[in-house]
Amino acid sequence: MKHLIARLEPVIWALFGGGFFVGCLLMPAFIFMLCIAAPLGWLPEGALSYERAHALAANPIGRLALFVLIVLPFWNGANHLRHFVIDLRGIRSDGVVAPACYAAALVVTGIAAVAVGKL
Amino acid sequence: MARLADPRAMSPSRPGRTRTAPPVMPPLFPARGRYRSYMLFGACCVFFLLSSLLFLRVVDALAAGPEAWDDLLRQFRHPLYLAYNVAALAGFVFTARRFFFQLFAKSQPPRIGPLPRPPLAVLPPLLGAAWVAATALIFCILWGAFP
Amino acid sequence: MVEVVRHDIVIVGGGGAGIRAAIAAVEADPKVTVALVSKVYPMRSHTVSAEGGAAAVVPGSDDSLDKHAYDTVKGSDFLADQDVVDYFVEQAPLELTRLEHWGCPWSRNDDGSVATRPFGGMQIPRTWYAADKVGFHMLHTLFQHCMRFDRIVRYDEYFVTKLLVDGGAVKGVAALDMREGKTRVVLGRAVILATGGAGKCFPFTTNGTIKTGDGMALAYRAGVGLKDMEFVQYHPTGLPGTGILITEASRGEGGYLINSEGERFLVTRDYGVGQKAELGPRDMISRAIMQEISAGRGIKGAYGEHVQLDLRHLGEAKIMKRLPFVRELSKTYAGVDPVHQPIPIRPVVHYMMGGVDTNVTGATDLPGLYAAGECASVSLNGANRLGSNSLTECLVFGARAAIEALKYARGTSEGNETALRRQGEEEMARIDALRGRKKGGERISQIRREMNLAMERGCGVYRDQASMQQTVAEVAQLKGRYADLALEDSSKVFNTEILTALELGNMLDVAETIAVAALARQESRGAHACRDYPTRNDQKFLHHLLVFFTPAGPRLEKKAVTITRFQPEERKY
Amino acid sequence: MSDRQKKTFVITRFDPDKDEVPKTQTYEIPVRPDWKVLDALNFIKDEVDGTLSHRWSCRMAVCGSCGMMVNGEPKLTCKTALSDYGDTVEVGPLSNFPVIRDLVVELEGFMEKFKAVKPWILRAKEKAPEEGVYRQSPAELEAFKQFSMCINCMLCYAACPVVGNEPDYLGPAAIALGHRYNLDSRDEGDAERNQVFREEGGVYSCSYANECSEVCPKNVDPAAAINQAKFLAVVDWAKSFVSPRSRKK
Ligand SMILES: Cc1cc2nc3c(=O)[nH]c(=O)nc-3n(C[C@H](O)[C@H](O)[C@H](O)COP(=O)(O)OP(=O)(O)OC[C@H]3O[C@@H](n4cnc5c(N)ncnc54)[C@H](O)[C@@H]3O)c2cc1C
Ligand code: SF4
Ligand code: F3S
Ligand code: FES
Repeated sequence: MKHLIARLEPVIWALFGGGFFVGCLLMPAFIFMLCIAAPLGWLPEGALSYERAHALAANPIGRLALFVLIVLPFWNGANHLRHFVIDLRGIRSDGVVAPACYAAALVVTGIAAVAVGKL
Repeated sequence: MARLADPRAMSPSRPGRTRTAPPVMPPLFPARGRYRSYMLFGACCVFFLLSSLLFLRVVDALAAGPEAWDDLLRQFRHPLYLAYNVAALAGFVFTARRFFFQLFAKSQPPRIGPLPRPPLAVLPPLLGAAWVAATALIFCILWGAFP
Repeated sequence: MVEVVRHDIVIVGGGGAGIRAAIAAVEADPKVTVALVSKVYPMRSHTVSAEGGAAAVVPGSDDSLDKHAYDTVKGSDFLADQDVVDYFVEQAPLELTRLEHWGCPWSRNDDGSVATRPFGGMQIPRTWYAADKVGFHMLHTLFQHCMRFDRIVRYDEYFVTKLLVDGGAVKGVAALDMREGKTRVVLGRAVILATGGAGKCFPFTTNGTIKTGDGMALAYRAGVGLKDMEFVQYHPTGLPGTGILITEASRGEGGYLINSEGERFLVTRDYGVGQKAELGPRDMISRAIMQEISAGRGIKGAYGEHVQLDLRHLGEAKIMKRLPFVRELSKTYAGVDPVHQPIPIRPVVHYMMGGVDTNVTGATDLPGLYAAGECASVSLNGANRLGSNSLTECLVFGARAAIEALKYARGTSEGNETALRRQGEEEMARIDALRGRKKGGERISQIRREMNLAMERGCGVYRDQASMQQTVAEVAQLKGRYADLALEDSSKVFNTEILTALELGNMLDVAETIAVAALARQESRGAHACRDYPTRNDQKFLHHLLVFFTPAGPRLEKKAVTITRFQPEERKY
Repeated sequence: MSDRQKKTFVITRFDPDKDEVPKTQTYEIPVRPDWKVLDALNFIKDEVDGTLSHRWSCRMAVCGSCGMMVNGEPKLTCKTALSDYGDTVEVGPLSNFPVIRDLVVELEGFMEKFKAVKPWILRAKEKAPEEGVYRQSPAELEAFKQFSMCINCMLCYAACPVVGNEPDYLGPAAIALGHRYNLDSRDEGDAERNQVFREEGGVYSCSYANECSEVCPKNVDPAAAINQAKFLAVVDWAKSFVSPRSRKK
């Protein structure tokens, strides 16, 4: 397992880097609009009505954007968590933490693909 | 005394010829000085994980129909959700600052294949501009102004 | 029991000369193993601090080997052996090219060829450089390159204390392993000394603390002559106090020397450097500075009087491109930024022209013993070395010594191991007896300080017979006091006190040879400026002086200079 | 001596033959205003306590021997002015390293990592010296120059949290050096070195703490080197699918 992870390290790192990019560039705006402004009713009437939101999301660009917005930050978080744990506990725990992190990221990737497909 | 590092840190593969005192971690690690901001940066991974899952829920709700969607927005109004999202927003902005303005530019190789790298000094402002543009675009779309 | 290891060639010293020798040996023969023994990790060797550049004719330029040879001979005040000079200038371009192939980041012209800069005493810009960190880049390139050879076996932090001689030939060394505090025997059929200079005999020097003349003392004690020891190069531009070097390249790039009146005295007054002004040779410029100071045109500072090096007119861009290290050093160690302020400088001891007497092959008179680099005197530098010749010298003669040592080693026996081991054991006993020896005697630093002062007084930029005589007597007396030095540290592991004590012993030997030879040379030539005999005297002194060890004190001998093409003439620029 | 001021030095001492663990010893000595930390250590060694052991040589910030922790930060002691500190200065051996004695740390571990990145020019075919130098434009030189400035002082290793937590990690200076050769226009060994970079403890172990670059006294910016190397190792890895064993140029 250790060996496999070591071999995949370049891909993981690429996803991790991509996660930073997407996360930093897009997440703040989405979180603000969708998770703070919308529920508090700061947005104009109908801006995020189900119909409009669905239409936006279901269009191919929307689907792609959502997929990327879910998957890349998760890979980023998974890899970063692994290194954070190494920083706190040393490499001893890595044999468990690394597979767990990346397995979770794989699962999330799968679910996200299905979810985005169902839109 | 600072905490101990891994006992094998910086040791040769065959032990030295005399007994050594074990390596210790840098004294301020992890909680003080510049390490603190590094560790906070590390801890922000939680927001990446959770917010990613949150968006998965958003997609799920959109797929499930209008009731689910309204239900979700109602849940988001819960103080716990709001508190989390405000914290996450702060976390992402903090991460973005470090990533865009400290780390990103200098990690670009002088050339990738035939492509030379733009001057390092222009990258952070460029990233800043991209961030403003992307944020503005998303604001407009979700505000309903566009398309 | 001492532990014994065996290799084909033993190299003492991991600086430019030592590493080059090691690489040359393993490249020349696919089977030999080389022991590279060094008292510090090789990348710490003092070659690392050389700043200005390395000289070699650039193939295809309007320079020529003859011109380089002539400059070197003239710079040496005609005391260089001209067969040596010819070999040197011929090999120099190949050696620097080799280093380029090994990755040395030489500064470049726009067309991708290597750039050169002017240097003192050279007619033509032929000094190759890597900004102003040439020695650093050369040493690291050599060290990194040598890592690819598994047959170069390093013994890092081993302090060589004795040459082991059996049947009239050198067969290895005894070395103190710093880590364990044990003496070990490293055997080889030939030994190459590459231990660098001895600037630390003097109080103000550009040299690092490891430059204590160990190799010279080792050879001297083994009966080999030390040659041209009276010629000690003072570098005109060191920082007062620390002695940290401000490279000659700062003058090569156009810097001015100014006195307290802001006057460029090398231009306005006659110091024999003529048109060359700041690009005159080091001995002349050092004397000019001392004269300015005696004439009351020096500037008073915390560490005595000094003059100034002005780089302001070069502008920040050029300073940052060509002399970034000079700027860093000036800011950190003199508190001035050369972009805006002139740098305080004074002459400081820099380089030993003298050293272990070798011929052009690097061989000494003791079979099996070779020497190269600053610790050797192959007679390239004569009475005054031209800046940027010595880094190249390390390469050229490091490689040559290795090839010759290899040839010699093929035809000689391994020596009697029992006898060599016994010598190693005696050496171990001697060193163990030193450790922590409390005799109520004096501290190391006390004797070192007095030696430093004596050497500065008697063997400075200007010398006179009376003070030289006094220095000879003082050093002899200090050697007596050294015999009951007090040492506090009785531990074994990384006992640096014992190291300093051994180094001091070596320095005292070397200091004595310097003073004795200087006293005997009753003329002024190159770096040796004697007030009582202010002119060169070719009738009586156109020869080298060798100093030999005898239990009764140093013995002097003459050795002829090889003169082929260039007849001695007045040295004027 | 009138321009001298008293300062207290708290110095870590360790003699493996006597001490179970390192302890500290306090010295109060007169210092001059222009002294560096190293000058104070040398004064103690020369005049007060000959048993103190530390490494140094060039005293001009280029040999890399004198790295130590000064008030908890890795510093070149010959470059660190005493005037930057108050009345008490703590000096200890570099963190993240096993300690041999007092202020002297074990370097053999580093030497292994150093060698692992193959820090020499690798080429399919080497040129003879008689054929002259390789051409290299000033821009090509500039591409790697900064990463060739490392003096192996080990401050970056003492500062990096990953070095202390992940013993196999090659570490900042070694990777910067390998990367320096990868960027050199004369070198063709990047595929080989990237292999090493991708192994366990290679470039991907770095979590970009950036401490290495913060403490580096020579502005090598190893953090930049490592993270550039990560990128190029990905590119190289991807290329290896298109054409296995593809070599540069
Ligand atoms: C500040 C400065 C600037 C200079 N600038 C220039 C320049 O621009 N151009 C130029 O051409 N020259 C310059 N020089 C001169 C040149 O750098 C030296 O002459 C040259 O580097 C000497 O190299 P080396 O290999 O002989 O000795 P070093 O590099 O001094 O190496 C000596 C080696 O011997 C080892 N050693 C010593 N004693 C022992 C022992 N007892 N046991 C085991 N090992 C031992 C040491 O560990 C070290 O590895 C400069 C010198 C200085 C000091
Ligand atoms: S990268 Fe900087 S800090 Fe690290 S060893 Fe090199 S010079 Fe020292
Ligand atoms: S401090 Fe360490 S984690 Fe990476 S950026 Fe530097 S090597
Ligand atoms: S003594 Fe050489 S770097 Fe400090």
